[in-house]
Amino acid sequence: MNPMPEASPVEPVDEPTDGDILSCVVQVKPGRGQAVAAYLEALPGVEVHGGMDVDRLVVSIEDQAGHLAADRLGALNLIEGVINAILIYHCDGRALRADPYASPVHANAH
Amino acid sequence: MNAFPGRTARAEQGWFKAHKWLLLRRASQLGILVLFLAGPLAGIWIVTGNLSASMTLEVLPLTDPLLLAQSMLSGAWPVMSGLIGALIVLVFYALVGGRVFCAWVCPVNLVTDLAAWLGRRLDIRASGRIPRDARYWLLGLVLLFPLATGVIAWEYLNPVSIAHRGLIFGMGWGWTLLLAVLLYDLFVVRRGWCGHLCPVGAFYGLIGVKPAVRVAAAGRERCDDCMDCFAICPEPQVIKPALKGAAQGIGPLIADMHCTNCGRCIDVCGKNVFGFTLAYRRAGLGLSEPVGDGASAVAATRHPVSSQPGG
Amino acid sequence: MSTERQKSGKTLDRRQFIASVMKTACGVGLLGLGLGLYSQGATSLPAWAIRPPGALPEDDFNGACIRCGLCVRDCPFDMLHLAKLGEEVPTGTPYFIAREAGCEMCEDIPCVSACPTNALDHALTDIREADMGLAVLIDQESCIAFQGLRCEVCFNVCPVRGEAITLDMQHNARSGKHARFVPVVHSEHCTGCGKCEEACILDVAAIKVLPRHLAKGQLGAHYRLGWEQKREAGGALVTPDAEHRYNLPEGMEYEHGGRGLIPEVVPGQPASPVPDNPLDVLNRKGAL
Amino acid sequence: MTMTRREFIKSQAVLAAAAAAGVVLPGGASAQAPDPAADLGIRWDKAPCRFCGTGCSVLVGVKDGHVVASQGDPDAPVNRGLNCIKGYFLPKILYGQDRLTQPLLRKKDGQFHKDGEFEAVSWDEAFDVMAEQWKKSIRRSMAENQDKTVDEMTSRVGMFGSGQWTVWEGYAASKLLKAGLRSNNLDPNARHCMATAVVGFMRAFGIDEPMGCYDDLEHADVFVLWGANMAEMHPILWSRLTDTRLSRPGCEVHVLSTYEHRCFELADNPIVFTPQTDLAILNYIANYIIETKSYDQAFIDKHVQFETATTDIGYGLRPEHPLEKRAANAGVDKKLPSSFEEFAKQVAPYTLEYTSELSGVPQENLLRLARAYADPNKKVSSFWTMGFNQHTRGVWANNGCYNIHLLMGKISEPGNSPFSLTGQPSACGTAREVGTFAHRLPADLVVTKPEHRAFAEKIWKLPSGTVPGKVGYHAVLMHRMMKDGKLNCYWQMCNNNMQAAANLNEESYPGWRNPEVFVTVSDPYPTVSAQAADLVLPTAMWVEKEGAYGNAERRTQFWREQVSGPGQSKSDLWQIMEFAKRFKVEEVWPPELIETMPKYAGKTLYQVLYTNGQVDRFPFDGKVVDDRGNEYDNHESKDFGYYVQKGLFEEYRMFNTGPDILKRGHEMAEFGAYHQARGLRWPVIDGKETLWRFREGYDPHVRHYNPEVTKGDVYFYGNANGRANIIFAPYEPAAESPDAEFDLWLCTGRVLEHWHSGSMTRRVPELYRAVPDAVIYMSKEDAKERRLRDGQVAVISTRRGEIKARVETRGRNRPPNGLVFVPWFDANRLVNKLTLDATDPLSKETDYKKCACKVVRA
Repeated sequence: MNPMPEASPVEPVDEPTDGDILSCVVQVKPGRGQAVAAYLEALPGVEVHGGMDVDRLVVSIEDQAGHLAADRLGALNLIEGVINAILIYHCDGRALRADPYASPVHANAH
Repeated sequence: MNAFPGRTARAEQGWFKAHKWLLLRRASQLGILVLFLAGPLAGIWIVTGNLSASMTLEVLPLTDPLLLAQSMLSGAWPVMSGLIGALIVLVFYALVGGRVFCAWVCPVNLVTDLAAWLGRRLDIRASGRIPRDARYWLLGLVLLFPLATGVIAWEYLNPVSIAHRGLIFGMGWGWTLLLAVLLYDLFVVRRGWCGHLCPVGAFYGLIGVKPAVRVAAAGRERCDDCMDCFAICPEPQVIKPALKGAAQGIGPLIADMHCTNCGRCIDVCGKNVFGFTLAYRRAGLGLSEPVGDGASAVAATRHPVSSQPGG
Repeated sequence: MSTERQKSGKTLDRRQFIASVMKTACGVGLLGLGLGLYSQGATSLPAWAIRPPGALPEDDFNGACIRCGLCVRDCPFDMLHLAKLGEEVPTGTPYFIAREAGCEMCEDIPCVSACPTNALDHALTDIREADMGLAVLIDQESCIAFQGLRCEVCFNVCPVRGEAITLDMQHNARSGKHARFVPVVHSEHCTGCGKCEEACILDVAAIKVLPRHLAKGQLGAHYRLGWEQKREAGGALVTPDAEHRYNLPEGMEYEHGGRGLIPEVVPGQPASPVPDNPLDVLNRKGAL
Repeated sequence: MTMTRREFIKSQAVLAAAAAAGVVLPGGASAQAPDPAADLGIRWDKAPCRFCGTGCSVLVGVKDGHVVASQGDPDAPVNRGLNCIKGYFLPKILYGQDRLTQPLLRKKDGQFHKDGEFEAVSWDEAFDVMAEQWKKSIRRSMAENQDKTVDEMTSRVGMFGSGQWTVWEGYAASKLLKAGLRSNNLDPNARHCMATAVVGFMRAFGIDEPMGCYDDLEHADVFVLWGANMAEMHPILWSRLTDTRLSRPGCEVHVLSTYEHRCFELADNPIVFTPQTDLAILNYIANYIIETKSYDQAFIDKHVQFETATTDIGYGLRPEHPLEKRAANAGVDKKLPSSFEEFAKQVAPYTLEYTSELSGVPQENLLRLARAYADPNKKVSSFWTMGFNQHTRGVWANNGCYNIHLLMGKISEPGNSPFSLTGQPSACGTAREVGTFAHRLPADLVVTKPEHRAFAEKIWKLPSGTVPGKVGYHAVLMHRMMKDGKLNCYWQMCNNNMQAAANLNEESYPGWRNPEVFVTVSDPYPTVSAQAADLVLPTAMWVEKEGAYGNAERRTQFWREQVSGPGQSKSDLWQIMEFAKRFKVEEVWPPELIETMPKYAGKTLYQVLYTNGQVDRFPFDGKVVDDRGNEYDNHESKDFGYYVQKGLFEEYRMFNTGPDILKRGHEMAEFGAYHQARGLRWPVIDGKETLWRFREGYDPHVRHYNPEVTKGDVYFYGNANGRANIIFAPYEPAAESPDAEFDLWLCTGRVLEHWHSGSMTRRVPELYRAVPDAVIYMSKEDAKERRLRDGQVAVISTRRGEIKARVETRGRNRPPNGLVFVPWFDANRLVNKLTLDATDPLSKETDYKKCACKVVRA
């Protein structure tokens, strides 16, 4: 049985179930919060969750085929208007893959 | 039946006579150890350092010449105090007899004597045979290492220095080496280490080729072939020419450089055959030096001399 | 001449002799090979073990040191150990662990004078020229001085304080009105004595003494630091410019080498918005 | 809503980032964000640091009744999340392994005996024995006071308090001693640190405490440090000063000291002067200002008056001491009116040449310093601590600095500030404001003035004439009186005076071990004082009790009891109030006094002083709750049945807040406000803090005292005519200078890593490892001259004693030739065996910075 063809690097695979997940805080030059947030949203696998008004964006990045989340984090620093991006939380995809079909966790379980 | 060597001597001349030189030797070995340990244990600093190099009363430097040689071969020029220490040791052993270090100073000797004693007591036959000259090869190797690799590799396994340094500065896993020597001597080769392998002994033997102090089988005519001296002696091959060489005109002097002047043969011999002799006394007695010595001694014409038992 | 039996005995002896010699030789050779391999492994010194002052480079040291322990005995502060068999350090050689007890940098260096074989080089007379290693402030995250707290214990205990280690005073951008006193090690003066690592108040020391080859980088031979060169040379290497003159609006001045454009001095306001020391601006986030 | 495991992980990641960025996320995502602290089970609450007068605020983390962590309080304006190395180790100071847990009394075969061995006893037995001793002494005092007026009565009992007491502990002690036991022998160890500053303030401004605040650090152009090693003694303030120096163009730092210390690393104008010659330097600067006519004539005309101090006032030694006999006006503090011209003439002799030659300071350094002060558009802040205060002419030195600032009018405005830094965390809050000095009553009132005593007695609801009028024994006098057998009961709280007081061999130790004296020491640890005491009481420390400290910028900070003390240890407050229960009014007050208020007959002092309807006004329902619902203990209120701290504080506020108080200017907010804020800088008038005093616009009192004051002008309402005093005082030599035999100056002090006598910080392993023992800091030449090598043990001795310590020539302090510095934190090297108990005769504060010693090989 031939191995599953590697997803072509160009078109991103939606809702990957096994990549790493990481969240970071992106310090932005004053007043540039909105613009940079919009720019980041456009990047594949990157979501901005808040902080646009205080120039400190809360961003989550997920692995995309061909684009590792960690590389993406590094790339953020080079974007115009970004002072720096600091990693806050990084969950390894493999840990997730261990039991991807675990019973869904209810929001207020604890 | 386990008759042990010296039993007759003990019976006839009393326990003390049968162990006199043994006690003196042990006193010397342990005495030297106490001198070194007085500092760290009791704070009385007489001798600092260890057998590799020491400083006595901040005046007298003593250095192990073999080790210093290895150090120099690795390219390090020694300090004046190190050099003087080595010269002092060389002169001392040249006079007193090179392998006196093995019998009277070396801590490993306690272990090999113990092995020999256990062997005799428990009647364990260590039947292994290796040539006694292996130690000279090892000595060559030991000196070659610093020359080739610039590192004194021998010191990583040298039981002599590790034992003594272990006793003074902390043993660590050093005891395993001593255990190995003990088991090797007990089960593999009788007197395996000191008699066959130890390059330190070999080196000191080479220094003490012409010592002033020697054992002589002066009263060999009284020998009744009880073989006690052969049983007790760590280097039995040195006795035969002196004891039985009268016919071939070989003098009563144990001329072989492997003799460690340990004096056990004197102790155990019920007939007072053996005794220490000093060079000038020997000259007086006309006991000339045998012409060439070493294992293949060629017969040399010499008139037999009656001599009293050694000092 | 000798009898036949004797002759044959001799020839037998010779063959037997040569055989036994060969056997011994290869036996000892095998032993030597084993010893060589073991010694190769044993001579690699772990980073935390530091040689006493004046020690030769590591492999020369292993050749020169005869493991006599005289340096250990003569150390007035009892902080040297002799490696025991089984420890990672080559057996019998002296070392100390900085975190346990650093070298007190005695001015008369008793350990060197006690060494009989120049393993501790007697050429070392000024303890400040010793090179036991190099202190490196490795963990800047846990070092509380980097966070702005007033610690400086490593700076205070250093026997060569002010040269081997100095405090770089920087603006604390987070608090906005405090300064950070950041310890900086200078490799040309640091002797690697380990007092800083010993005294570091963290549970695990943030500043550690490493062997110099592990700690030091090396500037490309093709490049020099301009301001260093100027300082060393005592003046500009290239003749400085002729005096510059500018077209400026009334009341404005322009300071070529210094503060650049200087708007007319508004009374009560500090003369210029920019501090005269360029580094002051660079070290601050300013309006960022 | 169900989430896959992946979504759950992702939301966690986002929430963590949000928490780190301090951003509130829209939508419900943050709803179930577990509070990172809560799930670790640590309860955080604020508290001021236990150590120096800076007053940094920390958050203390408590879990299962144990302080497990601390952090710099990020929202505190003083330190914004930073600490020094001592603050970093605050959680560890509570848990030294030899913490005292039960009272210990010297006993021999079951009975108290002066030379017996310490044995554990119960609190009751401890207080019974103590009460018996105190009553015996009080009976003798009452007999001696039989026919004395209230202004002449003395007492044989005394208490030695501390600038590390909480505000209410000082207040309760003051009530017990002055009102209850009618003894003014209550002095704090702040006598050793801030008494000179107090007298300096009172003589110049008629009111205590600095007029500036820490914000001067961010506004000054020039900083001048007079005998203040801020780099080590006020680390966080030094950090702020350094930041201003680095970022404000043209900012200069001048450092004056008798030896080179850590502040010299930033000194643009380093000045090392011969001890005592700072007086000449101050007069020279005044002279320079007058000669160059750069003084602010308008300011002088409107706000300043001139006086001249009585000179040749001795050195506060025993009367029979030759120096004291030779002094013409020993101890006289009278000031004579003078004028600007008179002052100009008086400072005229202090020319640049004379001063430079006398002080050994190069002329250009003095000139640069004088120019900085005299430059009208440069804002100058002067900072000083023990260099000025522990000084046989300390009051003159304090006034000398005020003279310069007043001549230039550079005072009471941002950046222009003569700032007397406080050493201890609550020397201001407790010792000075509550007035636990031998001559003081709360809010700058004094015992010698009848109307002040009457006012206090009115508030305390006591018969008039209860509070004695004669000034009690100050710190140094206490030890002398104990040695002479005139003070027979001594209770030392929250400090370590056996190690701290000067001249241990001749005064302190003989005094404490005098058989006629019963010494009690309350301390968490077995200190040197405990060793020399007769009864040792285990004491709860810092966050083991609810407390309040007042720092150097008049900021009062409260904290709650976060953990309980180990074993049977109790807070100082509890001990004072419990001990008060042992005295009936009849045993301490003469019958005629009781008759004036018969309702007190038969009552205990506890009932009279602490359940007078004011102290016990606030109920206590078993716990203290903060605004986040956390609950805290309060062992005193639980034992006494009412909210003790609140009651005491509110009664104390009747002295400084309210319509009919005698001395305005010390107003404080009500009790609750201080638990909600990181401290408020008094005077707090209708909830608003005062930053700069005596300046209209910043200080409401100015408008009150001087309605037609022009906008932004000053008015020194401490003095009746609103004018501050410029007081001339000449240079006078030190009490004991080096001579042929004792050829070196000896200066003592502290190091960054240790606090005072090291009883807490030396029990933190890392701090002990960083600085294990006291060393003799010496110059290289001095060491070489005496054949001493670095690290070698030497014997340092004076006419009074000797100790052994190692020599340090490469350390943080680099003394000039002729001077050595020895820190006093080491219990094994009691440097106060060497020091001379000479004091400033006006403030009675010991001069620890100068005596003559010699150093020889051990």
